[in-house]
Formats: sequence, C-alpha cells, structure tokens
Amino acid sequence: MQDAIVILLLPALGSLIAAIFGKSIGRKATAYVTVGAMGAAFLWTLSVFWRLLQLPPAQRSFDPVYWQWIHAGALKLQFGLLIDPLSTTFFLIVTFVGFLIHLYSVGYMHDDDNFQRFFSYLNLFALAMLLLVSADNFVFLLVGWGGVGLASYLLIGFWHTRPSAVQAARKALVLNVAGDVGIMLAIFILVTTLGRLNYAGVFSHVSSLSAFQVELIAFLLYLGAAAKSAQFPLHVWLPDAMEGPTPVSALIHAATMVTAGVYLVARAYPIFHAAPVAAEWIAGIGAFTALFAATIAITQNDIKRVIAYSTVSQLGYMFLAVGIGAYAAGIFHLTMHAFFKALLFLAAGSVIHAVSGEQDMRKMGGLKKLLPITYWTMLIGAASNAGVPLFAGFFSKDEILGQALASGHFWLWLVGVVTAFFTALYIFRLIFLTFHGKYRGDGHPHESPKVMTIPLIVLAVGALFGGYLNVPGAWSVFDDWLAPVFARYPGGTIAAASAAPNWGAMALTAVLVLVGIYVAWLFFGRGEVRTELPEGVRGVHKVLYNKYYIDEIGHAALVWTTDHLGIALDLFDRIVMDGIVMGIAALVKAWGEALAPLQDGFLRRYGLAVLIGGVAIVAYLTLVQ
Amino acid sequence: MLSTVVFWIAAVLAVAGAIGVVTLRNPVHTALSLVLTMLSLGVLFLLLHAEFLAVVEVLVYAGAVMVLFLFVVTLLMAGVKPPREEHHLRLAYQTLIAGLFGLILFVLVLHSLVGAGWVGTLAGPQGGSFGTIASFGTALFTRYLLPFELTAVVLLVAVIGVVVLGREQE
Amino acid sequence: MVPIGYYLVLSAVLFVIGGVGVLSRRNPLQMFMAVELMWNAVNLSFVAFARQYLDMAGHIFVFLVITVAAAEVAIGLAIIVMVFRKREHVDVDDLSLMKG
Amino acid sequence: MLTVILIIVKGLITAVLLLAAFGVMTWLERKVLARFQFRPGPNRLGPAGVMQFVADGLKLVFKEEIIPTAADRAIYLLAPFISLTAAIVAFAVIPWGPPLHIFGRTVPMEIGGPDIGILFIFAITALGVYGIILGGWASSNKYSLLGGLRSTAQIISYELAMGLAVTGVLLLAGSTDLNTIIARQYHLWYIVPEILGFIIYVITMVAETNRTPFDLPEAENELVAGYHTEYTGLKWAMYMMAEYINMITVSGLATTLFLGGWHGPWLPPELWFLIKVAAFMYFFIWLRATLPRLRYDRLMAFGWKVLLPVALLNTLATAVWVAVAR
Repeated sequence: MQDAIVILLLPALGSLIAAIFGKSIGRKATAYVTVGAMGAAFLWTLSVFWRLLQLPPAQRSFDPVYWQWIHAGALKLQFGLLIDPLSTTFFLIVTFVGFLIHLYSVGYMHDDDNFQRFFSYLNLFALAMLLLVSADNFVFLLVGWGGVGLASYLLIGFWHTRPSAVQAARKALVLNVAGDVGIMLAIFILVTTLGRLNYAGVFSHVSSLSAFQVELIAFLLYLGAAAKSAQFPLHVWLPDAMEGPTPVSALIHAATMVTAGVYLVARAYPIFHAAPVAAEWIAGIGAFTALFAATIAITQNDIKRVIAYSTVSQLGYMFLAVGIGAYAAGIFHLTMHAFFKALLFLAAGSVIHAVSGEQDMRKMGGLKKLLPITYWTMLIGAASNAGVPLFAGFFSKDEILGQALASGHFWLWLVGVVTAFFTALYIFRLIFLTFHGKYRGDGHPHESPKVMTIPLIVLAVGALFGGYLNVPGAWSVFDDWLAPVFARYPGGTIAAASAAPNWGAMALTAVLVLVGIYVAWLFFGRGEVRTELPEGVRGVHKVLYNKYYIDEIGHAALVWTTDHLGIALDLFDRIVMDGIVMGIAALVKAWGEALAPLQDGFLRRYGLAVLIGGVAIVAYLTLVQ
Repeated sequence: MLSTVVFWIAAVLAVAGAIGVVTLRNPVHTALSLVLTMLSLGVLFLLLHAEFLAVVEVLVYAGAVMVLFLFVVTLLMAGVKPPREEHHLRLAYQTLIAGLFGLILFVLVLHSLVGAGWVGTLAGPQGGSFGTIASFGTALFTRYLLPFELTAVVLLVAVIGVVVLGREQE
Repeated sequence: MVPIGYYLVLSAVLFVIGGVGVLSRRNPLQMFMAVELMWNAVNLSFVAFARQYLDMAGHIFVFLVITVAAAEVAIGLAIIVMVFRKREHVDVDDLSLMKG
Repeated sequence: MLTVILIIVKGLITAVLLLAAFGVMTWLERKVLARFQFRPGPNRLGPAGVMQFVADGLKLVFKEEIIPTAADRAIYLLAPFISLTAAIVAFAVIPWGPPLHIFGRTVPMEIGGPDIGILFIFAITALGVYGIILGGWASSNKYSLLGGLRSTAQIISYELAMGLAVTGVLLLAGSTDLNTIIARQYHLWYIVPEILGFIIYVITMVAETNRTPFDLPEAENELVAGYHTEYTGLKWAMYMMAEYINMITVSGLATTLFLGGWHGPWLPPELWFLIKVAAFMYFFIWLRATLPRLRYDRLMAFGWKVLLPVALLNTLATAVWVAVAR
C-alpha cells in the first residue's frame, strides 16, 4: 500500500502543471492533464480498493510512513498515510465524484478566461481533501484541513472581480479558519497531554485522559468540524459559497470540504465515544441544523441556494448519525449524499447554463421538454434527496433514523422524521418550479453538451442504485466494509443496517415523504409562482425567507457587542495597559539614558571593552580553571 | 647554534617592527615596520620547517597585502588633514588602559605557557615529509578541501564587495 | 635549537603589541595594520604548534588565515577609501555613527 | 659552517657577475639600439666603445648627490637599495649550470636552492616593488608618486598572469624545484607543450621589468622619468642596475622553465645558459627599438582581460592534460 501516495501526487502534479504551464500548453492540454490526473487517481484508488478487498477484513489497514518530519524530544512526527476502508471510501468518493465534476467543468467553464487557473485550483482542492482524509496523524490532517479551506477560498472567490464573490470567499475563509483554530487547540492539548499526534497513538491512549480533557478535545475538534461542515450557527458561509462557479459548489457540497467534518468525527470516534456530552451535543445540533436548514430551503428562490440549504440539512442528518454513534450510517448517508448532491448541483448548473446564467427559479419553469436529460437525472437526484422509497437517499436516511430510534434518541428521531417531510417539500418545489408549467424566462434554453450530461447520467445511476449496498433486513455490504475500522478501538461498534429494522418507523417516514411531495405538487405543481401568500403564513414565510435572520442577528450581536466591548477595552487599554506600557517604556528610557554614555561612538573605546572582556575570559580560563 | 642566532635576530626584528607599528606616526613608516615584522616571521617560519608558508607570508602578506596598504596610504594621505587635537585629549588615557590590560593579558598567557611547561619544550625531531609543499598540498586538497573551497567563496565575495564599494557614487 | 615556547611567547608579545596598537592608533589605516599584526602573531603560534605536533593542520590553518586576511584587507581598504572620499580628517574618533 | 662560507662566496661571485653583466648590458643596449637606428653608437672609449660603461659609472659616482628638501630622507635613501637587493637575491636560486664537483664536494651552481625555488623568486620580486613605490612616494613629487603607483599596479597585475603561465610548467614537471624542472626537460623543452604559457610569460616578463612597450612608469613625455625622477648619481644607477638585473633574472627563469635551462649539446652548459639568456636580452632591446608604448588603461585592460583569462585557461588545460595522462 506504499503506492497510495500516488493518489495524492497525481492531483498535486496536475495542479502544478496547470498553474505553471497552463498558459503555455493551452486549455485543451490543461484539461487533459487535470481531468486525467483525477481519472488516474480514481483508477489508482480502485486498485487500492481492490487490493483491500482481497484481504480479510481485519487486515484492511495500512499505515505507510514516507518520511520523518519532526523529531523533537519525545515528540515524533511523521508523514504517513492511513489506508483503511474509511479513507478508501473517501478516496473513492473524492476521486470519482471529483473526476465527474472535473469532466463537467470542462464544459461548464469552457468560455472562462481563467480556465487553467480554475483547473489548477480544482486539483489543489482534491489534493487537500485527499490529504485530509488519508493523513495518519492530526498535524497533516490539519494541513489538509487548511488546504481545503484555502482551495475553497480561492474557488469561491474565483470570479474575483465580483464583490459578492469576494465577500463570500472571505466569509468562508474566516469561518473555516475559526474552525481550524479549534483543531489547532485540540492538537496542542494532545501534544501536552499525550505527547503524540498519530491516530494510532492517540486513540489507544484516550483512556489515559481525564474526562474533562476528552470533552474539551472533542468540543474543539467539533468546532473545526462544525465550521467546515456548516453546522448551526456556523453554516452561514455555505449558502454564500454559491458565488463560486457551480462545479465548485458541487465539489464543496458533495465530494469534499463539507464532508470533512463528518469524516473527522467518524475518524476520531474513540475520542467522541469517550466524550458523551460532546457526542450528544453533536447529535442535537445536527438534528436541529437539519430541520432548521430544511425550513429555510422551502422559501428560497435561488435554485442553488435551495440545494445549498439542502446540503446543510443533510449534513445535519450525518452529524446526527455520528453523534449517536451510528458512524457507518453517517458515512453511508455521506456517500449517497455525495452522489445525489453532486447530481443535483451539476443538474442545477446545467439548468443555469441552459438559461444563460439565470438562477432565480421564478424565471424558469417548463424546462422539462427542453432539457430532458437534465430533468430526468435531476428528478432522480431529488427523489434520492427527498428519501423517496427505493432511491439511495431513502436507505441511508432511514438507517440513520432507525438507529436514532433504536438507540433511544426519540426526540432526535422525531426531528429527523419531520425534516424528511420538509425535505421532500422543498426539493420537489424546486423540481416543479424549474421544470413544470410554462417557461417564464426570456432566453432560449438548450440542453447542455455531452461532457456535462454524461456525468449527470453516471451520478444518476449512483443516486438510483447506490442505496442497495445496505438493504434493511437483508444485507449491509457497506456497513460490513466499514466495520473493521470501527472495531479497532473501543466505542466504535456499529449496528449494521441489516439488523432488526423498525418497519413501522420506516413506513411512517416514507408516508411523510410522499405527503411532502404531494403538498409540493399542490402548491407548485402547476408551475405557477405564488406572489400572494395567505395571511397566516406570510409572517412565517418572511422569517424563513430571511433565513431566521441569522446573518442579521449575528451581525447585530457581533457589531453591538464588539462596539461596546471595544469602548470598554479602549478605556481599559488607555488607563491600565498604557499605564503599564508607558511605565515600562519610561523605565527603559531612563535606564537607556543612564547607560547611553557608554555608547559614545568611539570605536576604540568599544575595542577596549572587547580587550577587557577578553582579558577577563583568559584570566578565568588560566587562573580559575 | 646557527638557528638559535637566527631566531634571536628575527625575534628582535619582529618585536622592533611591531613596536614601530604601534608608535610610528607616518603611516608609510608604520607599514614598513609591519613589513619588517612579516619578513622576520617568514624567517621564523623557515626555522619551524614551514617553507611554503614562509614564502606565502612574504609573497602574499609582504608582497601583496602590504603593497596594497602602501598603495592606499600613499594615494590617500596626500590630501587628508591630520587628526584633530581636541580628540587627542579626550581619549588620552585610552592608550594607558589598553597598555595595562595588554600587559595583564601577556602575563596571563605567559603564566599559562610556563604552567603548561611549554617554555622549555624543544620540538621533537622533524618527521619525514612534514612542511614540504607536497605534504601541504596533499593535506589541502584532501582532508581540508572543503575549507579551502570555502575560502575561494570568501575571496569571490570579497572581490564582488570591493567592486561594489569601489564604484564611484553618482 | 630554540624551545617551541619561545615562539609562543614571541607570538604573545606581538599579539599584545598589536592589540594595544589597535586601541591606541587613531588613523584607521594604522589600526588596520595593527590588526594585521595580531593576525600574524596568531599565525606564528599556529606554525609553532604545527611544528611541535608535526601536524599539517596548523599550516593549513595559517594558509586559510592569510587568504581570509587578504580578502578582509581588500574589503577594509575599500571601506576606508570610501570614508576618506567623504571626510577630510583621518580620525576614527570622527566616525561616531555608532554613538548610542 | 662551511656551507655558510660557500653560500657567501657564491653570493659574492654571483653579485659581481651580475653587476658586470649590467655594465656590459648598458653598452650593448646603446650599441644595438644605435645599429637599429643606423648610427654608430658609443665608439670612443676602448674597442667599439666597450669601455663606455666604465666611463658612465665613473660619471655617476662623481655626480652631486641631491636629496629633495621635502623628501622623506630615510626612505628616499632606502628605496633604491631595496630594488637592487631584491633583484640580486632573486637571481640567486636560478641554477646556471650543473652542480660542480670540487674537493670531493658537490656544489650546486645556484645559491641556496630550496625546493621552493620558483616561489622564492616570485616572493623576492614581489618585494622589489617596494623600491619603486617607496622611491616614488619618498621623493615628494607628484610625478614620481604617479609613476610609482602606476608601476606597482602594473607589476602586481602582470605578476598574476606570470604566475599562472609558470603554473603550467610546474604541473608538467610535478615539482617546484628548478633543478628537477631542468632535468625533466632533457628530452623535450617545455616551450613545446607549453607554447601558450611561454608566450604569456614573455609578455609578462617585459611588463614586469618595465620595459618597452610597457615602460609607462617612466613615460618621460607625461611623467618626466617616473618614480626615479628625483634620483641622481649612484642611487639612480642602482635603479638602473635593478632593472637590468631583473631582465637577466626573468630571462634566466624563462630559460630554466621553457628552454631546458643549461642543457645543450657540445658547448659547456654554463655557456648554453649564457647564450639563451643573451638571446632574451637581445629580444628586450629589439622590442625597445621596434614597438611604441601602450596607453596605461589599455595596458591594465590587456593584463586583466586578456592575459589572465588566457593564462587561466592554459593552466586548466594543462591540469586536465596532466590528470588524464596519469
């Protein structure tokens, strides 16, 4: 498994080539190099995957070390990759979905002036994500973590001449870095307490930490995870990230970036298992985020924003899963989500592409006939997202809900079920508004080129059939594949999807989903945009449309607090701090003035000082010693 | 016998030259007395079987470095004014203190030399190739090749530095 | 034969004289020459030790010292020439930019 | 003790011979120069005026000794001595014949003759510069000073190229001992493999002795007589002696390094040495009669930008050749 590094080197090389030689080798060659790098990385991942499958489950873990990086006293730090089912799953997702998105981007970004720069960033993004999920220690996890943040910053602000894009990029970076600080602090604590940072060392010594330390580390790690994975209230950057080109949104939402938080919690499960408070907190916030974002999504008119809030909502499900210890279910949902969310985004991109950049759903409609491939694939994605029975999302979501119920988290389960209803409502609202009824825009929509539609079809296949890896009551291929990862340390035992499904709860969810679709059909099925809202709903709508005023509340709270804190601190600074500083300065100055005559500028006097010092040293050496 | 005589002559000349360096007023005279010291040292090097170094001392130090000094001195001293007198008074005690500490230093070194039994030690018989150009070259180009190469870099830097410093400011 | 210690004592004498010279001269050129005298004194002790231990390392060291001294003189003289171009006096005590 | 006496005796003999050679050279130069210019030259005293140099010497001895008032007396008097001494001492290590066998002892023809012979010559000639720069400075005359500085710069500059030109020979011979170098040339003179080094050496040797076309320090139309403008009588004669003895020394060195030293068929080795050196001396005079003087900046540029790089290349090429041949 020593060769797994190649999977990282390929996009690294692609990114460098695109960045350095992109302009000289031209668009076509750049596209071949970068897309080819991702494709090759995917093939290599397949080979790694295949070789892992050949081994008995218990041996499917490798930790090749490439070089010793820091060796300072007790602290030894090395660069190594952890190749096991979990990281391989992420490799597969990142390289496969990433490859499709790269391919799609060739068509989508075809006319952009900075084509080469874009692909350089894309490969960089993939590299950072791959490093994040494969590092065998927390430091290189952080390197990948920061790299993902950097790449997302570059990509969200790709159209850097648009002020809104720059704003969004900055927002994403600031929130991401706030999360990075959390991980950094967690690393500091790990270094001071355990003196080691590689996963194997940390996870096998969790028991030597005090309960408080573990909770603290877990919360700090979760801070990073929540920032990266857009958990309430740090979710605000994700919808704004729509400012980047659509393939970027797909990449951020589906394959990379936002899933990093889920990965971290799953990877560090021994820590979270030992920190029950943090774990409950994660699950609670996850459930809340799921419902919260789903309700916002119902009112949004921007097609990409709806999907963006959908992502936030789905991430809520995943955190709910990993919070209650259903790691495999969380990762399973993450994988399925990667398929249908990439599909939804790329399809949305295809729609936007078709209506020449329009993103407002009120100005779409009736595109079913004009964009048949996009319509059908997006419909599959929507059904999968909504959790329509027998689609991928159904299996994965129900596994989470089932395990929530089974583990006694009734309220979390209830929130999840209610969210499922809203999910169906908003996603089919999107479908009906976009594709049904009459075309309300004034352009000439056309189907996208093959390079864009083929990824859609491939992803649709995944969104349609991916769920059959885990069929409740029958088999659980996916969970079994991950099982060895969570068997290595205490606390990771997972209930397989095939074990004792709760058919009643499942049926309830399915019915709610279908009701949600029906409601969506009632309100939006005719493809008409309602401008007049019923009296009672209007206020709620306004709150929802404005995303619960989170941005405004955050802004106001932060600004007011900052202002008044500033005034208080200013006074404190002027009186206390300045007093101390000035006092020290005055002291130094007085001291300096007292000694200044020594520095009289006479070179010879300095030389004399040297001579006297030298004589003193010689005297010490000859007489004392 | 002969070597003892030569040593004493060279040593006295070297010290005389050194005193000249410290006391003579005219920089040209200072330079010449330094040359005298160097030539005496060259002779002492010969006594110590460092023939190559003796030649290098004369060739590089006396022949090149000191000529450079003379060059600058004769070129520059024509147009400059003598030191200001008011400074002379301000640092008059400097020489005294320096001399005192120099004396202390010398006594300390002498003390340690005597203590270590150096003063009476006669050098052992000269072994084989010691001091010949061949052995010098062998040592320089094998074991001490890296320092030698580094001095080449130092010289290069010095050349560049001098060119930069010596350029006429516009 | 003269004992090696005599060379070392001579070296010390020259070194001290050179050191005092550096501190008592006011013409930068003469200070510089006194520094050269100190170099030479050290060289002598190196050669004397090399003779005592029959080790060529001492000779190599002197050779490197001479080389570096040559480089140092070139740079130093260039600096002095620069200074002289700007000032009419030749007194290091006038060069008081290092004043604290 | 016998060694010391032998050295002193040989030194005296060498010095006397060199001074005599100087006398003959002055006469010869005037005579040959005159023939180049289609005039008889000195022809009053002795056959073909050969006693002219004796008369000149007498004249110089009886000239009034003038010391400029502003001169630095001690250094003014010391400078010509330095020049002359350096010139004579430098010649000391050149072997002008195979070792003699007298009274059962082997007596080398050169004085001293340590294995650093050639470096010794360079060291001593480097000291000869002092005579020039000090003489120029001590005269308190700006023409003298400029002449002295020019000469110093010129000699130091060309010394580098000269040293590098000689390095090729040292590499081929694998020794710094002049006797060994001569012995190695028994079959093949080094002028053949080292022709480039020889050419460079000849050019630099003219420059080192301040002879035409490189006699800028004494460029009378701009610097009067250069560094010895203020010198008269015997002191001036010393400078002249130093110049001619230096010519003999560099010629002798050229003979030793490139022309096989005293090797030669039929004639006695000492005579061969004399013939070869005489050829170089004639060459010096020939140059003086033929070539105009260079401009000073061109002289320096030629030394640094042409001779030095070429000499470096020659050394490099020889080093590679030696390394490969072994």
